[in-house]
Amino acid sequence: MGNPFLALENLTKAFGGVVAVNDLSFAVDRGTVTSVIGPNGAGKTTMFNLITGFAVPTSGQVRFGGMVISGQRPHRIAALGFARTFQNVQIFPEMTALENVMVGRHLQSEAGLFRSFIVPPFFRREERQIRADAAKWLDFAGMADLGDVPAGSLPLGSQRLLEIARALAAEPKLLLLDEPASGLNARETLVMGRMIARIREMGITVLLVEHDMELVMEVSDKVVVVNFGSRIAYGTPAEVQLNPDVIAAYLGE
Amino acid sequence: KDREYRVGCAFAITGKASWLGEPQRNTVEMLEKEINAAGGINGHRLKLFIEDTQGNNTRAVNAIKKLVKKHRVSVIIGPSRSGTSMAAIPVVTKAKVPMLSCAAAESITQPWEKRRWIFKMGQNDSDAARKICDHMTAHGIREIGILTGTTGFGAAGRTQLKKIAKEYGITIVADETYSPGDTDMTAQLISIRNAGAKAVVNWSIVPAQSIVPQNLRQLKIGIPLYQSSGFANIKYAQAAGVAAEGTIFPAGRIMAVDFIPDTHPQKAILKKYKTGYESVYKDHVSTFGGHAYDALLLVIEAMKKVGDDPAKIRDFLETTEFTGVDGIFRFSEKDHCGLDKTAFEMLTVKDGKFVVYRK
Amino acid sequence: MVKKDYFGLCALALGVAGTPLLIQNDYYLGILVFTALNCLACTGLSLLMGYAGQISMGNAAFVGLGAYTSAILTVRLGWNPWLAMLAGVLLVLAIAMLIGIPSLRLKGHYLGMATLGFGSIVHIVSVAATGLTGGPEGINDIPPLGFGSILLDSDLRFFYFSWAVLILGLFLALNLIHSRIGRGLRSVHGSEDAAESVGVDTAAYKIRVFTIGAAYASVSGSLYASYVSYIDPGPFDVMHSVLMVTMVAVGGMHNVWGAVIGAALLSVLPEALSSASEYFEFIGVAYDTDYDMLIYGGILLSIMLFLPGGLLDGLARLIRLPGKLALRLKGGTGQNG
Amino acid sequence: MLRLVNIHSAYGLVRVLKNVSLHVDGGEIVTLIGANGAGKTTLLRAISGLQPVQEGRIIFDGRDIANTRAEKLVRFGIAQAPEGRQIFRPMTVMENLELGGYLVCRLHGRKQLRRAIGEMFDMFPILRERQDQFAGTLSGGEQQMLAIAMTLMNKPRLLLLDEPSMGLAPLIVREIFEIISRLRKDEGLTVLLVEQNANAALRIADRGYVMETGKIIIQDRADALLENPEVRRAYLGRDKREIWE
Amino acid sequence: MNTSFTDLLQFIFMGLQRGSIYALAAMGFNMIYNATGIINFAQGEFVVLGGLMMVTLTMTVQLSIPFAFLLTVLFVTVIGVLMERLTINPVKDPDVLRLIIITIAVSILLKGAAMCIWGKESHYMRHFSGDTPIDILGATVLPQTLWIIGILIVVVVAFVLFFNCTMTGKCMRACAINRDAARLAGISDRNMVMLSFALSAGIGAVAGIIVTPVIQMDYGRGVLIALKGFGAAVIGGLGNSIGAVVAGLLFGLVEAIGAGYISSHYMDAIALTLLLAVLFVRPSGIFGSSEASRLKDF
Ligand SMILES: Nc1ncnc2c1ncn2[C@@H]1O[C@H](COP(=O)(O)OP(=O)(O)OP(=O)(O)O)[C@@H](O)[C@H]1O
Ligand SMILES: Nc1ncnc2c1ncn2[C@@H]1O[C@H](COP(=O)(O)OP(=O)(O)OP(=O)(O)O)[C@@H](O)[C@H]1O
Ligand SMILES: CC(C)C[C@H](N)C(=O)O
Ligand SMILES: [Mg+2]
Ligand SMILES: [Mg+2]
Repeated sequence: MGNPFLALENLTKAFGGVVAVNDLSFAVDRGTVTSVIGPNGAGKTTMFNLITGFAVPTSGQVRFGGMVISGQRPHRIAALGFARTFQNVQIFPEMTALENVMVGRHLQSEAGLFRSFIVPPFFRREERQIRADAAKWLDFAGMADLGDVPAGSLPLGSQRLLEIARALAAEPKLLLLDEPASGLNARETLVMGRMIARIREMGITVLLVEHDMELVMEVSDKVVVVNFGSRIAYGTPAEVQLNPDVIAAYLGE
Repeated sequence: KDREYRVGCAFAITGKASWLGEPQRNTVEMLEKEINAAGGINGHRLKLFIEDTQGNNTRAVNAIKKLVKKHRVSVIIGPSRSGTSMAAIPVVTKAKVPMLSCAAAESITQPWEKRRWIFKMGQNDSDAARKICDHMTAHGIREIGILTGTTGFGAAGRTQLKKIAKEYGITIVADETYSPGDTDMTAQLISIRNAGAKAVVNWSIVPAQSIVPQNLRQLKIGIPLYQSSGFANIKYAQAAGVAAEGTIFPAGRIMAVDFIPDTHPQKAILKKYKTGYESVYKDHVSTFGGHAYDALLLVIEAMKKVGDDPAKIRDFLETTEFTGVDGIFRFSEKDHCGLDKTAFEMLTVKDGKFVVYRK
Repeated sequence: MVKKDYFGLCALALGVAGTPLLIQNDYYLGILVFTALNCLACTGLSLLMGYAGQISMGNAAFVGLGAYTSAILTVRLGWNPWLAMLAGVLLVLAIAMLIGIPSLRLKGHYLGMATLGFGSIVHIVSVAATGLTGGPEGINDIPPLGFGSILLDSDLRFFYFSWAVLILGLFLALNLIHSRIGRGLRSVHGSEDAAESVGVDTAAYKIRVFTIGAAYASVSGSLYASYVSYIDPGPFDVMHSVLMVTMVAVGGMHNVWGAVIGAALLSVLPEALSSASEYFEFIGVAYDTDYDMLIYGGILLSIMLFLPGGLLDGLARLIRLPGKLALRLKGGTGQNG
Repeated sequence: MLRLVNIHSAYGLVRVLKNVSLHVDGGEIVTLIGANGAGKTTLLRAISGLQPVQEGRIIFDGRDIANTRAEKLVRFGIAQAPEGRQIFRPMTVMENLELGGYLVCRLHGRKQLRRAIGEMFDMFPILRERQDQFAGTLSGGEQQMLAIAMTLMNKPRLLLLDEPSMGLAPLIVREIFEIISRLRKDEGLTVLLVEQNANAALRIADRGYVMETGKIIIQDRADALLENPEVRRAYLGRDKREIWE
Repeated sequence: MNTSFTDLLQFIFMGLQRGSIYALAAMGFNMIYNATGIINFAQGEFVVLGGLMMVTLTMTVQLSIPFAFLLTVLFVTVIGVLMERLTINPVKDPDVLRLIIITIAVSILLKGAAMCIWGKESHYMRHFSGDTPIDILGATVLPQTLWIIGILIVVVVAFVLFFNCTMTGKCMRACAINRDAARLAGISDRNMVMLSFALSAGIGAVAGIIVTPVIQMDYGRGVLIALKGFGAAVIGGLGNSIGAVVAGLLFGLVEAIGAGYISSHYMDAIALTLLLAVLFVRPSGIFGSSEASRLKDF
């Protein structure tokens, strides 16, 4: 087709005087893990918001399989096969962990308002299916035994995993992870790394924002480095790691 | 002989219309004691069941049902307001228990075919309107502005004023309203003044009755102010202070007992009620309490004659003539109110007191 | 959870069927009718408040619109009451949609105020449009509903009917809650961003549940009109909207059953208080109706202070208490050993 | 300086801290590490007065402060940078810092407050640039810096840090750890540090505790912990490749 | 002078008088909103208690107006503090809706108590300086109206100064936004919330005292005042004092002018429609920042 899987084209977002994302362009190939790194306030989260519809670009656009998607409402973009997690975890605290993941199956199920109204749940095959699928994804995240716990009382690390399980339950084509390892200890981060690798093996393209360099280096195919909203480097982890600009702006010594 | 006679009362004792219900409750409690102290009705003890409707339709329906079905009363006195009375009508009609409403709206007893079990103590709004129009005609006033509150009472007054004014050939040049909680009617009064009205009629309940005269005075609009029978409580005049001086309104005679000649047939009962009430409760009588007084006296009289069978009481009432606090009731099959405009006296405020209007 | 809900529904149905064996007095049945009507309106409101996390302080307006549509169409135009009720629902759906679209963009207290304002406007119109609504004088002689020649004109019949409608309403609401759509709604409450990120159209969902709640209210209003057969603007003012919000909150927001229990309590409480004077008289204490308000406020306050999760939750905890105590004791010994 | 004796604490009926004892001496940096949900945050909240303690004593400067209200403890010189960027989101960065320095303002006046804010801006220059922006619109890392700066405003004697490095870029993490060391050196600050980045934390700490499911299971000197095989496997376990297999 | 101008002027005075009450009520709402995030439904009862207490002190006890004024404000402030101590403070984990329902319950209790103490009828009180109308450019104004407007100005200035020159206002807001964080900064949430209740009860009392001479007072009057005040607070942008005053006055003026020129039957509906229109255009009120309110829970 020639069209890249996902392409950011001269993407710019300004908040008043602050230009959070500045003329940013890069492409993501299908089935890869691309990491975005950069100092605090570089515009990584803003970029995620622009891709997933939570913010509207000031100029430039996001293309998905050749189609311009930026500017659409988030749920429309989700319907295209995008799923994400949030830097400040966003879960449904009053629902159980399993129910959280069941919400993730929203787009994979179809019962409409009328049917939902008339038919009680035990007569609905779909409902059982949703539950089973959700349980599967919860298990994938290593939380099989926490299904009945209200999500709000889970420790932070588990909430992060729950977010990922919910996103995966939507069976996305593209998964955007915003600092999934923050708040995890070294060992837990390793587990997270393994999980990202498995997600990639399932054929899901991953866009990752992370400050844990070891994780980034381990799992990424490509790394994009941004500073002040602009791209300052792009390449394989090894290349980027040695780039003097990156060292000066981000990694230090 | 030891069986008690049961009478139900449903008044707006609390809530927005408590100024109606409270004197009514006080009145019937006073009478109950009096009657029982005097040996009851033909030896039967009189037992009152008093319910608070809170001036609320749903509560009123429940209260009436409670009286009818739980307390099995023979007759009901109240409710205090037009709206709650209307809501109660289907219940008592179905239960075949007579009800003596203490409200005033005409639709409570009309159409008479559908209101066989309903009687009404409050003087007709239309008669109050007639009384006002008589007075205005006599003083050459032909253009008026009306000002009514958006309560059941005010709305009924508005309807009647419009109808009766037409009968009298009086033009309503301005028709203004305000909501019950409103506390400033200057805008409406200015509209009335600008429309060229020669008098204002205000038809409402507290506290607007006291505020309208004050607003008029503030605006220096020097035209006469007429108020409805709802003004008939001396406290409202006191609240308005000097501004209330000269306010003209129709009222039951209970408001002007001292001015009624001894020869008047109502004089005795008026005096009895007023002195009785004021000595027991250390408070001024009001016409509203008077409605309950008449209602209970009527019921007692009926029970004396025909016992406590609801149907018999109803039949008895339909043929009764009774001189009460509110006027001289002449009930008939088609007229379950039985009062006409002679029940009213035109009063005015003079030196902070109600006096009969004399030109 | 799911099972419990439907068992509860069956239990409720059985209870309703059996009630007239215990209670024959029309007075008590009448109270239960009003209870059912309040429960019905609150069920709809609880979908909005408890599940979608949005507040509406204008629900009484929808009850009123339903009631007035029924009354006007039957009395003035002679429509069949069922048809009038349906017309009420349709009208309310349309109005709810119209007012919901701009309002539901607002949040929290702003949404509260907007719905409150809408509710007051409807109330003011019902007072001022005397030609249509009869104004404060109201509309009387509203015909009863009926099935063929069987008219719902006795308290017993209406009792069965109103509770059947409530049970049906609850059944539908429970279906909705335990469905994909219901989860979507609850997710809106938890985090709109997260809900959007998995494809839930939060704006559309809020409007849907708002209109559904309004339809419940409308049916409740139509039933009220035909049961009492007289309406005036009184029962549909903003204080009744506030009362409904209170009912839902007192019962426990996060569950329709909470709404039902809260509505039931606050419907029955004033009636119970109205008999308070009899009890007090019985034990020889002077009691004035005026104290009702104090007692009512006191009870409401105590529930909110001492039962943080609402009545339903309080009851549930009471039932589970022995088990929990046992658990705690076990935990304690485990610690020491 | 701070001594916890047999602390118990619970959320409702769920016991989270079970018989925890630890101590931090004046001028020390002590780090607390442990898996997700071990109870570290709860422990810090218990010290700072946000979390009720069912049993046990918390002794600070010789007085039992268990269940003393948090706002009072701040006056004693205990400050906590809580987990999860507890800032005032709908207020500007400037307002946040002013509030952080509430006590400075109360005790020493506006001028001191301005000075302290100036110092924070020097420490985190990005905050100066963002001073009129609503704190809730800051990037995650900027929020974290703000939260730490707010805590430092009051010049505490005992600093409780809950995962300060969370969401910060490597450069900044290093900077923060340097700031902590410097404050300890220059001003004799005492620090109790909860960190997931155990490697870095143990490197600047004097001593460390390891917590698991609400209990302290290991305590030792920091350098010893760094070498402890059990700790290495569970919390520092980068070099254990087998987890990949 | 031409009548249409004097009429307009008359409506404006009427609007300002009405609006002043709404503005004061709205400021009371804001005070508690800022410190807790809740809408205090008992705000109207503070106004009522202020009015009724003042009636008793001046008409029955025959105290001089300034002395009675102080005593009344003190009395209602104490009620506000008690309310906070007994019903708001004991709530462990404050949930906004639950607290609001608590304030509804308290408002019912206060209303009930006022009814038992002062009875059901309207109470009236003499005007501060007589009720002889004053002519201003052809419009007639009661001296009390001038008192009302004057006292509103004094109160507004005092509060704006207080909140801008001390940190207290910010601290209050901090408590509502994030209680734990506020406490960690050394701010006593309990004192702030209590202070907010005290101040808002005090403002309520002042409102009650100054309006009672012109509108009279009865136990049930609180609801309406509260609703309008709430509307003004929301339109002005919750939490914003200047917004409250502007919106309150605007509300009063719209009502007065609507009643004067359009229709008294729909006067309230006109004001409310305007309110809705404003909200739909500016979802966070006239002076509210939409960005800030997006960052708030309530
Ligand atoms: N609504 C807004 N108004 C003003 N500035 C904003 C807004 N949202 C974000 N910014 C600014 O834009 C910049 C980019 O923020 P963003 O959250 O994208 O950073 P980030 O790269 O994700 O950083 P971090 O690694 O700290 O999470 C920040 O400096 C932030 O302060
Ligand atoms: N509000 C709450 N209600 C119930 N349980 C809670 C609550 N907060 C925390 N917990 C539970 O308390 C335990 C300890 O949590 P805590 O947050 O103290 O852990 P932590 O060691 O700080 O973990 P993390 O590394 O994820 O920050 C966890 O099991 C958690 O599920
Ligand atoms: C008797 C009247 C003064 C009251 C009137 N019946 C009402 O409905 O309010
Ligand atoms: Mg970010
Ligand atoms: Mg933690």
